[in-house]
Amino acid sequence: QSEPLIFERGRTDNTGVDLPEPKGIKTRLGGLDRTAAIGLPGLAEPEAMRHYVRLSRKNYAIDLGLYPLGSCTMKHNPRLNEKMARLPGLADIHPMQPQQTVEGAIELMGELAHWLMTLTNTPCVALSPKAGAHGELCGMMAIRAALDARGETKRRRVLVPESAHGTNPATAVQCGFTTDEIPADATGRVDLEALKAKLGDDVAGIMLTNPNTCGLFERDIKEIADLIHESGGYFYCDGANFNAIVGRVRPGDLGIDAMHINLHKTFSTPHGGGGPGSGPTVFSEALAPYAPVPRVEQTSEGWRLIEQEADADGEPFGRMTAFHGQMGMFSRALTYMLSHGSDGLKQASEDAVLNANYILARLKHVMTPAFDGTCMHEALFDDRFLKDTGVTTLDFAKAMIDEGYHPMTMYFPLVVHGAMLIEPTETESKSGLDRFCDVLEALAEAAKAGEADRFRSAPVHAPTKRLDETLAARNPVLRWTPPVATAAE
Amino acid sequence: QSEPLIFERGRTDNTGVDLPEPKGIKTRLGGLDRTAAIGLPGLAEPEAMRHYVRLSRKNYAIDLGLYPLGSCTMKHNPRLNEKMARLPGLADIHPMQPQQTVEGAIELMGELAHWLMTLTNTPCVALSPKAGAHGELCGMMAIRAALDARGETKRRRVLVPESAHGTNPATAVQCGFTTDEIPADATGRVDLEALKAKLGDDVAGIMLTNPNTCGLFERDIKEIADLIHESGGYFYCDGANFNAIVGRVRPGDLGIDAMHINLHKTFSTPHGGGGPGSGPTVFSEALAPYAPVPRVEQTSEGWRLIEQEADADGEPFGRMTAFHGQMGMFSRALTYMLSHGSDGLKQASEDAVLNANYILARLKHVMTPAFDGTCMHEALFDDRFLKDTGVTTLDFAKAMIDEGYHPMTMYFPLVVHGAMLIEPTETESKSGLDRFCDVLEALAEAAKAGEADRFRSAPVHAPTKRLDETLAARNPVLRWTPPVATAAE
Amino acid sequence: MRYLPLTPQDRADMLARIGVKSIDDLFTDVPQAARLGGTVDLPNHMTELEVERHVSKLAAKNTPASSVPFFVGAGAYKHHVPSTVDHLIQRSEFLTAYTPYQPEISQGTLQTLFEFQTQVALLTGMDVANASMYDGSTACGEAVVMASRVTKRKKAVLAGSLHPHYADTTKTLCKYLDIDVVSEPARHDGLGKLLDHITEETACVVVQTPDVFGRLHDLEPVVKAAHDKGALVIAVFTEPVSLGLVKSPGEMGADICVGEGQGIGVGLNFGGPYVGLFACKNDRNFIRNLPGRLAGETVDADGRRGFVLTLSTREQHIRREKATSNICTNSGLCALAFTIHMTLLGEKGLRQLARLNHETACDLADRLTSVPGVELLTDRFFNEFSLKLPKPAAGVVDALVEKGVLGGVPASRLFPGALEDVLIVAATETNTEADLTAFADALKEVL
Amino acid sequence: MRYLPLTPQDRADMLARIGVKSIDDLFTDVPQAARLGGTVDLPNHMTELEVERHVSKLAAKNTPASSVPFFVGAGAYKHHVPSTVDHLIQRSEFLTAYTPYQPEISQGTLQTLFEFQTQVALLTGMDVANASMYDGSTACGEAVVMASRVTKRKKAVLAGSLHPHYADTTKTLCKYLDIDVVSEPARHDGLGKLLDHITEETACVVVQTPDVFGRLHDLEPVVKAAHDKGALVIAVFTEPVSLGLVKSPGEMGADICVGEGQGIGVGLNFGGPYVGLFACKNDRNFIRNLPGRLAGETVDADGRRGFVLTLSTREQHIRREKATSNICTNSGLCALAFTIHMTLLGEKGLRQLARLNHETACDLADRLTSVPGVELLTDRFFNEFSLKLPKPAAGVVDALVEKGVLGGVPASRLFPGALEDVLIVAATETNTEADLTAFADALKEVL
Repeated sequence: QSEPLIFERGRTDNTGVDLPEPKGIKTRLGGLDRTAAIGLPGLAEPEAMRHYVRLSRKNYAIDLGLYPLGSCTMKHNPRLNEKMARLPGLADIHPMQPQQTVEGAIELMGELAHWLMTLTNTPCVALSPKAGAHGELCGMMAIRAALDARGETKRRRVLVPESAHGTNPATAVQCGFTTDEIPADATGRVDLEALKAKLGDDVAGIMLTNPNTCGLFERDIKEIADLIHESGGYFYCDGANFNAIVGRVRPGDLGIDAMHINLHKTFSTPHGGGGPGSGPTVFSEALAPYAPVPRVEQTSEGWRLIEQEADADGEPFGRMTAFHGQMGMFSRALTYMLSHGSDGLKQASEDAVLNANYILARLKHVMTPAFDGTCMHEALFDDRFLKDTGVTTLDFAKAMIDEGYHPMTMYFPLVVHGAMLIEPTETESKSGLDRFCDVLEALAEAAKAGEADRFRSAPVHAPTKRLDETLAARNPVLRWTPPVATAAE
Repeated sequence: QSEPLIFERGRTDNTGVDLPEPKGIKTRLGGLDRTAAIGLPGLAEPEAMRHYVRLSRKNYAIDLGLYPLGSCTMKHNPRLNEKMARLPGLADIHPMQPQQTVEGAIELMGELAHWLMTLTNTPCVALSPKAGAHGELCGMMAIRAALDARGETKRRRVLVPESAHGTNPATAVQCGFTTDEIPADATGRVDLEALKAKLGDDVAGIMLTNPNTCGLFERDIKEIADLIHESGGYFYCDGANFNAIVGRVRPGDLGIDAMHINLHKTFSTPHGGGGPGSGPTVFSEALAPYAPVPRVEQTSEGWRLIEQEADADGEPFGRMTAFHGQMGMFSRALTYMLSHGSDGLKQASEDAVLNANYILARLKHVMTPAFDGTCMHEALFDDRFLKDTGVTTLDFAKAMIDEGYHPMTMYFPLVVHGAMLIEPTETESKSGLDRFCDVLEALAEAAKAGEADRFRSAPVHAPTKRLDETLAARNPVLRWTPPVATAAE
Repeated sequence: MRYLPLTPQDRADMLARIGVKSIDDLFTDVPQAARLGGTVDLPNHMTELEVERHVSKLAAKNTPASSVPFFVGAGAYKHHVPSTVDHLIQRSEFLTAYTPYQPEISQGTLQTLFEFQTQVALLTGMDVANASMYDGSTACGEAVVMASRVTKRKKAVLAGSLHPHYADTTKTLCKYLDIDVVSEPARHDGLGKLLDHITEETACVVVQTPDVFGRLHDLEPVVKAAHDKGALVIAVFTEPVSLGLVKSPGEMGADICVGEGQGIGVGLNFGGPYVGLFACKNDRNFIRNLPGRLAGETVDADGRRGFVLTLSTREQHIRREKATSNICTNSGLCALAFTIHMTLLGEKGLRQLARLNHETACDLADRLTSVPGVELLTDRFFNEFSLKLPKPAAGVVDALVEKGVLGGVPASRLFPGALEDVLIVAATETNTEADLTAFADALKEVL
Repeated sequence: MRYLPLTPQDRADMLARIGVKSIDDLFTDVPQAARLGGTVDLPNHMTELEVERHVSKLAAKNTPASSVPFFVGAGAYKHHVPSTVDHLIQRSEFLTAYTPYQPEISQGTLQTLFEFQTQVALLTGMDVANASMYDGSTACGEAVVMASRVTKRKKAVLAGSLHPHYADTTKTLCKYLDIDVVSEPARHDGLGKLLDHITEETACVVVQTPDVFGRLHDLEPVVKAAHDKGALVIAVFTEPVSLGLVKSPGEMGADICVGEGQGIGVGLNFGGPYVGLFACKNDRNFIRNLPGRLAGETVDADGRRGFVLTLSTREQHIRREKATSNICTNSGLCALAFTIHMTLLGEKGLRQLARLNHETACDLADRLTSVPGVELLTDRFFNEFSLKLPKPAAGVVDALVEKGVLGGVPASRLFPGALEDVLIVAATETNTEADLTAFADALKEVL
C-alpha cells in the first residue's frame, strides 16, 4: 500500500484548479520574468484528494486512540473549536485591515488575554509568540531586558534543572545567557540545597517547569521563587504542564515572573502533525513593562491593539513576529475556555491528574515507577523492569504500536534511565485506561517472559517496519530529485 | 481491531452534550410521560469521535481509490459542493418558512430545474422525488394518471427489458401495472422484433434504460419511441445512465415522455454509504400536466413554489413526499453543474465513455467481453474466461479487494452469465486505469493458472474475512440486545 | 477542468489503444438526429470562486433560522446539532462510500446502521427497525402498504390530525395499489370519531402523536379498538425529540411506528434530505414485509462478528416485481448523523433535551396566550402547540416577518381553506428568553 | 462536561484504586497558600450553542475580506483556497496527530513534509528546504542567525524596503546574540546605497523581492557584491504566488531564501497561523546549521522507502543549549495546506494564477493612476504597488472604509512618521472588475 510521491505521479501540465484565462497583457516585471521550467507537478482534484486521504491513513491520531505522550498533552480536540475558527469574521480578515473593521477580533484577543491573566493571576500577557518555545524566548527576553534596564551586565547565568525540556537551555542561549544545570533530588524535584549553592550575583534567573517533566509538583516552588528573587534574579516558569493545574492553582500565586502557555496543550488547539502552536506569555508586574509589541490593552472604550513600540507603555523589548499572533489558535482556545468555564477547567485538571495516578496505580506492580508516591498529570517509569530481558525502552515502545497504541514519551526526562513518560489527559475514559493498562501489563509480562524477539522486530502491524533513522542522518535525502535516465549517463 | 458497539461501551448515564438544567416546571403532557428506562447509551464527545472515526476506516470510499461499480457511477465528489450546501442560507432554512424569506432557495430550485430541462430538452421537471426509484415512481405515476385521464382502463401492461434494474418492475407494480419482459438481442440491446410482437392496446408503455445496463446505447431508441407512441403507450426512460451522454445527447430529442435523473450519479452528490439520493423527473408535454406538487414555476417575477394541487396547472397526480425535495442535493448538484458548465458536462460524458472503452480495450484479451464492439460508459464482461478455473465471479470480485480495489458490479445485468460490469467514470486518470487493468490482468491470469484457492479464501487483507450472508438471512439479528446474565437464568 | 484528470495527450493515446479515430466514433449508436452539433445552451464552466459567489448570492437572499427568533415547526424542527456530527459525516470514508453491498470493506457503514436500527427500536419502544427511509412521510406511506400486505386488507384510516403532507404522500403511494385510504377531516381537538371507522376490513389506523397541531395522543384506546377488529395501528411522529419525554408508541402497543428523524442530527435543509424512521414489532410476517434495507449481524470465515445487509429477498434488486417496495436508496448519511447525535446525547442527554424543549414551549404558550385575543387550542403538547388568533393566521405570520420574527405556520397553509385562524407554533432548546419575548411583543403589535 | 468521559462513579472507583480519599490528596504538594478555595473568577461552562453564539457575535463585528472590494496586502494576501484543501487538513489523521517522532505510524505527515520541502525548493529555485517555520518574519530572523553561524561573522545588513515587521523581528532575535543588524532607511525606490554597506565583516545582506512596496529587485548585482566580500545573500518574499511569474531567488544566486507561504493554501486569519518557508543551497555547512525540522528519506527493516525526521542533532531536544535554534513546533498543518494547494495548482496552475494576479494589479494601477493627483511609485511590480497620494494615506484609507472599500495599507502604519502620502495597494485573482471600478470611483471621491 505504498503511496508514490506527487513528483512521481503528477505532471507539470496538469492542474486541479480552474482559472480564467489571462488576457495576455504586457508584463511590468522589469524583465525579471521566470522563464525556465519550475518542475512543480499538478494533480487533478480527484487524484489529489485520493493521494492525501490515503497518506493521512498512515498516521496515528488522537481521534483514533489514546496518545500517551508524556509532556506533549494529546487530548481531545473539540470540533466546535474548528468551526468557530472558520467563521468568516475570524478566518477571513487581514492583519493590516483598518482597526475599525476588526473590532470583534481585537475584542476576542482581549477576552483571551483576560482569561489567561485571570487563570494565572498575572497583570500582563503577550499574545504574539507563535509557539511554546517562542513564548519561552519572549519570557527570557523580557528578563534580559529587565536586567539590562537595571544595568545588570553581569547576570548572565540561568539555572536550569536537569529534567528541563531542551527548549529551555536553547532559549536561554538565544538571549545571551549561559545555563547551569541543577540536579534533581531523590524525589525527582529540584535539589534545594544544590540550588542554593548555585545562587549568586551573576544569576539572571531560573527556568523551571511546574509540574515538572517527571510529572511532579515542585513542592518548594515558593521557596525557590523567594530565593531567586532575593538573589536578584527572575523566575521563568515553563508552562508546558499548566494543564495539570489550570483552574486549581494560579502560577502568579507561586511567585513566577514569566510563563508561556501552550494553547495547544492546555487549551486543546490541534497539534496538526507538529504545528502550528501558540505560546502567549504572561508576566509579573516586574516584567510587564518589557513585554513585546503588539499588545492588546483594555481602555474605557474596549480593547485596543497597539502595534508600535512608541505607542506602548514601558519599554517593549521589541517585536517577535509580523502581525499579532496566532489568531486561528486564539479563536480555538477561547472557544475551549468558554466551553469548559471556570468549573470545567478545574475538573479537567483534576481528571487529568486522576487518570495519570490511576495508570500509575495499575502499572506500578509490573513496571517500575521512577519515583515513589503519587504523580500529577503524567506517570514516569524507568526501565528497571526490563533489566536482563534484552528489551529496551525503544523496543517496548515500538511493541505498543503493534497493540494499536502510540508509544509514550521515551528517554525523557533525562533524569531517569530509559524513561517512559505516560500522560493520558483528562479526555480518556476509565474503560479506555483499563484496556491500555491491560495491554501494557501483558507487554511487560511478555518482556519478562523472554519474548525479546517480538519486541525487537516490532512494529509489524504498522504501515512500515522499523525505519532506519541512522541511514537518514548519515546520507541525508531531503527532497525528491528526478531519476537520472540511464541512457543519458 | 474490532470495534465494540456503542451499546457495549456507552452507558445511559453518560452524555456527550451539555445542556442547561431544566427548570423543573410541571409538564403538560396529559399524563403521557415516558417513565420507563429507554436504554440508549451515551458517550462523551472524545469517545464518540473515536468510535466513529475508527468505524469509518473499515469502509472503502471513492476518496480512497477506484470504485468500478457498473451502473452505480462512483465518481469524485467535489468538496465545493459540500461547502455550498452548508451555507447557512441554504442549510439552515425551514421548508415551511414564509416564502418571502426563502426567495433565494426557490430561485436555486428554479435554476436547477432550468438546467435539467435544458440538458434533457423537456418542458417540465418534478424536483421532489427523493431518489432514483422515487423518480421512477413519479414518472410511472404520471403515465398512469395520463392513461386514467384518457380513460384507458385496459392499458396495464408495461414492457421492461430483461436487462432492466430491479427498481423498474418493482415500480411498475406499485402503479398497478404488470410487467412483460422483452428479451435482449445478440448485441445486448432490446430485440426490436420481440418488442413489436408485444405491442398492443393493453400496453401502458415501456421502461427503458439508455444507455442500457449492458453499457450500450439503444440504437433503435427513436424507433422504439415511435412504436410505443403509435401503439398508444408512453416511453419511460430510466435515467440512471444519463451521465454517459449528458451534454452530448438530450433525451427529449429521443422521444422520451418521462425520465428520472439521479443527481448522485450524474451530478455527483455523494452516495453517503447508501443515500440520500435525489431523483428529479422530467416530463414531455404529454405528461407535464400530471406532474406532482410541489412544483417550481417561472413567473414574470421570478421563480415561485407551488405547494397545493389547487394552485397548479393541469392535474397533478398527487404529492410524493412532505415538503419540496432534497434541497441539500439540489445545492450540490447545481454547484456541480455550474462548475462543469455546458462544455465541461460534455467533456465529462466523453471522458467517462473513453475511460470505459479503454478498460474494455485493455482487458478484452484476458477477460471475456459480453458483447462485441465498443461500449458507452461501462464495460460488461461475462465469466467465460473463468470457465473450468473453479473461480466464480464472486471469488474474482473478492480477490480484487485484496488488491486494494472495490469489486465491480457482479451478476448484473441478468442477461449475461456471471456478469462483471465495470464503470470507471470520467474522474479516473489514465495512469490509474492502467494500474487497475494491470491488476485485473494479473488476477485473470492467476485464475487461469489454477490459483483458485487464493480466490476462494479472498479477501484476507480486508477488515474482515468473507462474511456469512446466508447465516444472517437464516437467523436474522437486526438489533443489539442486552446479554442475558447467566445467573438470572 | 479541475475534476477531469485526462489530458489531451491521454485522450489521444487512449483513442489509439481503443482503435478509433475520435471520440465521436464511440457515440455512433446515437441516432444522427439526436447528436448535438455543439454544446447545450447553458453557460460554460466556472472557476471555484465564481461558483462560490453565484451560490452564495442565492443563499444570501434567504433568512437562516438561526438569525432570527424562530418558531416554525409543522414537521421539521430547528435543533442544535453538535459540531462533531457534521465533522464525522464528512469523513471521506462515510461520505463517499457506496451502499455496503461488499460487507468486507463496508463494516463502517454496516455497523453504524446496526447501531441506528437498535437506537430507533429503543427510541420508539419497538422491537426492530430498518436502516432508514427517505423521510417520515414516505415511511408513513410504506407503512400503510406494509400493513395492507401483512393483514391482506385494503382499507386504511388516517386521523384528521396527521400531517397533511403525510396523508397526501400516503394516498399517492396507495393510489394505484387499490388501497382505500380514508382521511378524517382536519381537527386539532383530538381524534373525533376515528375509532368508529375501524371495521373488519381495515388494514390499519394511522395516528400521529404529537400530531400536526402539537397535541399528544394516548394510543392505548386506539390500539384496543384496532386490535379488536384485527387492524394494525401505525403510530407516526415528526419530532423524534419528543420521545425523550413522552411515552413511546411501543409502550402504548402500536404495531408499526414511523416518523421523521430530522430533529436529531439532521439540519433543516429546506425540507430535505431527512431520514425516515421505520420500526415494528418482532413478528416474522412483519419483518418479511418490511420495506428498505436491513443490516444484520453475522460472522466471517474466522467466526468473528461482522455485519451485512440482509433479508434482501424482500428487495427490488433481487425480487424485482415481487419486492415489498421499489425503494433502493436509503438515507444513509442522515441516518449516520442521527446515530452520532443520539450517541452523543445518550438517554441522559435526550431526556434533558426533551425536557428543555417542553419547558420552553410551555413558557412560550403562557406568554403568547397572555396576548389579548389569543387562545391555546392544545392542552397536552410537547414542544409545539396551536393557537386560535383573532385574525387569519397567514396574515399574522406575514406581519411577524416584517417584525423580524418567524412565528410559526398558519394551519391554512397545510389545510387550504380551513382553520384560517389557527397558528401552529414550535419552540425548541434553541429559543432564548429574548426570542420568546420578541415573539410575544411582536404578536401583540400585529394583532 | 461533554469532553470529560469520567463519571462521578468512575472517579470514586479510581480514587479507591489509587488509595487516596479525595482528589485533594493528589494535590498536596501545592503550597497551602496557592491552593484555591473555589474556582477562578471566570464564568462557568457553557453549552455548545451558547459558545457558538458568543463567538459568532464577536466574528460578526468584523468585515471579512470576501465581503468587500479588498486591496490590503503588505505581507499577507487574499487568495482563493480550493475547498479540497480545508477538507483535507481537517482529516482527523492530519489534524489531531502529534509531531511525527514515531515514523512508523506517521508516514502521512512525514511524506507530505517531504513533498513540501521539495515543492519549496523548486518554487524558490533553491536546493533544499526545511519542514517550515512559524512564519516569514521569524524565518527571516532565523536566516540571519544561520548566516552568522555559517560565516562566523556578526554583522547583517537589511534593505530599507524589507517589510519592517521582518526587520524588527530579525533585530529582536539577533539582539542578545551580539549580531549587529543594520537596517537601511525606508525607501520605496530601490536599494539605494545598500551594497556600499557590505564589508568583509558582513555575514549577510537581506533583500526582499517583491519588497514591501511591491517593487521587484534583480538580485544578481546584490549577489555579486555580497559574494565578493564573502557575505551571503538572503532573499525574502512575502507573496509566494509571485514565484510563478518572477525569476526565483535561486536563479539569481541567493544563498538562503525565506518567505511567507500564507498566500498558497493558508487563509488570512488576522495574521496567523501562517507558514514560514526556508530554503538554502545544498551545502553541508548550511544544512548542518538549518533551524527547524527536516524530513528525510530512508528505508524500513524490509528495505522499503519511508520517511523520518532527520538531522535532529541540530535541534534543541537533542542538542539543548548547542542547538541551531530553540524552535520546536513548526507550522505543520499550514505546510500541509500549502502542499495540497500547490499540488492542485501544479506548475501550470501556479503560472496562470500568478499571471492573473499580475494582470489584475496592472489593470488596477492604470485605473488608480488615472485619478487626478495619484502617482505610481513602483515601475516594476507583481501584484502590489505603491501610490503617492495628494493627502495623507491613513486618512484616505479611513475614508475609503466609509465607502465600503478596504483600499490598502498606508505606508505610515508600517513606518511610523515616514512616507505619509504613500499607499500600498495589492490586487489578486479574487478582485473582480466591479471591485476595481469601486476602488477607483471611491478613491476619486475621497481625494
